[in-house]
Amino acid sequence: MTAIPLEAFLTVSGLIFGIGMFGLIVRRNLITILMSLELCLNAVNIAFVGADAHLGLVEGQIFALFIIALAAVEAAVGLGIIIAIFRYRKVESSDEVRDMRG
Amino acid sequence: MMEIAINLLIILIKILVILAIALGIGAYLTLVERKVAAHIQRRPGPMVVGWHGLLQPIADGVKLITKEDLFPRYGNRFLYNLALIMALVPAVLVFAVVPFGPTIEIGGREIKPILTDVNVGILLVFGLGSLAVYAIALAGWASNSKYALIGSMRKAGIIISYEVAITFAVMGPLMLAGTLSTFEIVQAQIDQKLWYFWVQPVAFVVYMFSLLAETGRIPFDIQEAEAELVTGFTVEYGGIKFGLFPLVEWYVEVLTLSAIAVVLFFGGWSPINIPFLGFVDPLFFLGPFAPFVWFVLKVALLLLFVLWLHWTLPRYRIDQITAIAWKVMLPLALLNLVITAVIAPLIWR
Amino acid sequence: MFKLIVFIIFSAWAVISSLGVVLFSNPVYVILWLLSALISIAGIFFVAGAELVGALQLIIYAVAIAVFYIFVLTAVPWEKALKKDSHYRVEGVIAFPFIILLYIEMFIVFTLGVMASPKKQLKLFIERIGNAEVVGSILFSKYFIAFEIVSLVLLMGMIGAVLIGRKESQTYDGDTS
Amino acid sequence: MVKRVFQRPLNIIERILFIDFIKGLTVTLKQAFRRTITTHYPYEKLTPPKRFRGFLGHKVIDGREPQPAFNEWVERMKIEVRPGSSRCVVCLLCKRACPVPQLFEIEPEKLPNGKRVIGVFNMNLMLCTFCGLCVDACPVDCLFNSDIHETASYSRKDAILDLKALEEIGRDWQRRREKEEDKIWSDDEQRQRLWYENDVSIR
Repeated sequence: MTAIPLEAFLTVSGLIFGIGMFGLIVRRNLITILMSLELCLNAVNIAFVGADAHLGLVEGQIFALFIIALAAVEAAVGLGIIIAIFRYRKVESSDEVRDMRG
Repeated sequence: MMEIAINLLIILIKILVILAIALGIGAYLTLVERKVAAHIQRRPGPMVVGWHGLLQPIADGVKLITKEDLFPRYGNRFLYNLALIMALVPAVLVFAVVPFGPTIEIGGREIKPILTDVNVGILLVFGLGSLAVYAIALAGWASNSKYALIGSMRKAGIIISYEVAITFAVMGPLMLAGTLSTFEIVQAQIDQKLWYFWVQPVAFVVYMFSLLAETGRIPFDIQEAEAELVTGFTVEYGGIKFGLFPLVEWYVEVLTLSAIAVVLFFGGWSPINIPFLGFVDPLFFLGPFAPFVWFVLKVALLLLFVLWLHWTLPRYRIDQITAIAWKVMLPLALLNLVITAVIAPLIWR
Repeated sequence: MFKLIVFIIFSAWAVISSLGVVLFSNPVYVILWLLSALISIAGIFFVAGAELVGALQLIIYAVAIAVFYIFVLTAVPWEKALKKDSHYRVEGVIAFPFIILLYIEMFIVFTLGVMASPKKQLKLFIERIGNAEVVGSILFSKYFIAFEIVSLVLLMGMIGAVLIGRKESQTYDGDTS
Repeated sequence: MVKRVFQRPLNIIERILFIDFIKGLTVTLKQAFRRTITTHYPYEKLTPPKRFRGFLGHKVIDGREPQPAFNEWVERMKIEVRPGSSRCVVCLLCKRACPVPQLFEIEPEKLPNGKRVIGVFNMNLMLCTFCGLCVDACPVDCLFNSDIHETASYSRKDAILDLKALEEIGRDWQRRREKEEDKIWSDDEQRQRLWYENDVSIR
């Protein structure tokens, strides 16, 4: 029973983080942008837990728990903002929200 | 090598037994429900197929399987079928962490009658159990029907609300047991000579409310609401697909949640309990089978209680249901948690 | 060895699902891919021995958070959204080299970091008393204040979401540009 | 005058201990162990009341015709009286009374001696609402509603009753229920009598 190397965790984490980042850039729809953000947060979680398994600590898992909690907050507030934007401006694409531009 | 093969064989047998229990008993519960409903309404219920309708579930199954498979024209066929799978799989998976009895010895080999004794078993139960909400939301969306969508949205709201309440309700027994593993919780109750029902009646009430709400039983079956929504999210399903949804939602889930309630509050496979003194076992003559019989008996009684409720109470409105969840059940569960934290050292001793 | 195979399966599943999140255009398929990614990541946590985080990932992420998304998806009429193309094509092509650059940077940093990192100090201690207990005890002793602050942030987020998402029928009427 | 009914609000103990909820549960539990009160339909059948409006039929001439109306109508329509066959005098009043007159197809048959007799009497019960207006209109108490209510069949043609079927229903009715006293709703004993006597089969 060999342990999983830290490199494996970091590879998966980095791949998913990059994909999430890419989605953050190319996505047009506000809700799917938020989903890509969730992917990034999950990638960070994988890195934390993998580092834990490598080092034998539990701090990483604690921070993963904090990240999950903050992701819940982020989803709630973000979706609230999206619903508000949709209700008042009737748009749901990120390049149509430009009231600040003047 | 031989060791691994034997272990694999044991796991395979466990999986087969659990599948048989989950789906076979789930199917037969339809007959039980019809009989209970009929006798409460002073009817005999199914009587024709077999002795007192004992073969009725098989006849129903054959009828449903041979029916034509209809599909709404503008629906989404992939999601429509995926919803069914997503309803069936998590509901059956929950049985992996239900302990059926104490450790037994067969041929000099100790076997735990539980598929996997994960040390976060209870969390897994609620995590997997709540995945059913996706099945329902997808079924409603893919059917391309107003009634289905309304029903699925109602169900999603109810599950979100009661998931919070049920999680806080089970925290009380977990605090007393000091572990998250289902097997260990029952063991802790036997060691402390105490069913947690005696010190956690409030948590049990909250748990039962949440059980009824999450499985869509009366009085919380607003997402089905035959009179207004023509059975909600299953409107567009036909044949065996229609048969499987209620099978999963009304029977398999009720079975799993009842089993978890027995594990948490009624000491799993332990006999009748006198608080802090010990156990009285009227079924001692069954020998090594007595724990299993006790477990099945408790689950069956709880299940009959749920059916009995179903045919007694009227239906709540949707706003009343969510108001009960957030305004009554959640504060009650939190209060219970505080009181439990105070009395917990007394029970640990 | 067995563990490694399971880990590879879960990782491949997670990467494919996250590609699906980024590439599919229909929001409902996207949310399904996200759900699949979350479940496979929970599987990775279980393989890595972090059962508590895995179970909480299932409960909080896969059930609570993703259901928010489903709610919003069904609350907002998407006929309008489906007509447009769902991606910025040009920006995607421009961003792609930078993502590759990010990967290269990550690779270098990770290799350097892994070479410098120590090995398994507390492993034996943790295996003796169980993972969830250790996480709990450290969470409520060493990181207690952080935990309380996170709970405060959750409360603020809840209030903020209610305030933002509330339907104010009068205030912004006629204000839409 | 509106009668106002006030319900006493539950007090705190009743709210906490679910008192009325337990009352409801005891009611259903008591009912659950009582005797069942149903009829097992395909094996046991109830007799409908005499005024039940089931399939229509023709009563046959057996000496119990309403007099003097029957003799007057026979004379007026020049009908030949044949005991044992339908009482119909071909007056077409049933067709006139019917809300869906296409339902009836009635034609007399001329005999060589100048008199007439009913030849064709088809009723398409696919169109029938069992309103009973034709029965009220019949001057000689010929057309009537029988108590046959198992009207399902495998073909649409079976829903069209011809003269032979109508007469058969009438004979059966006269044998079984003609002498029964007429009640608005039969008493319990009569209702629970099983309906095994009926031997008419509608094809």
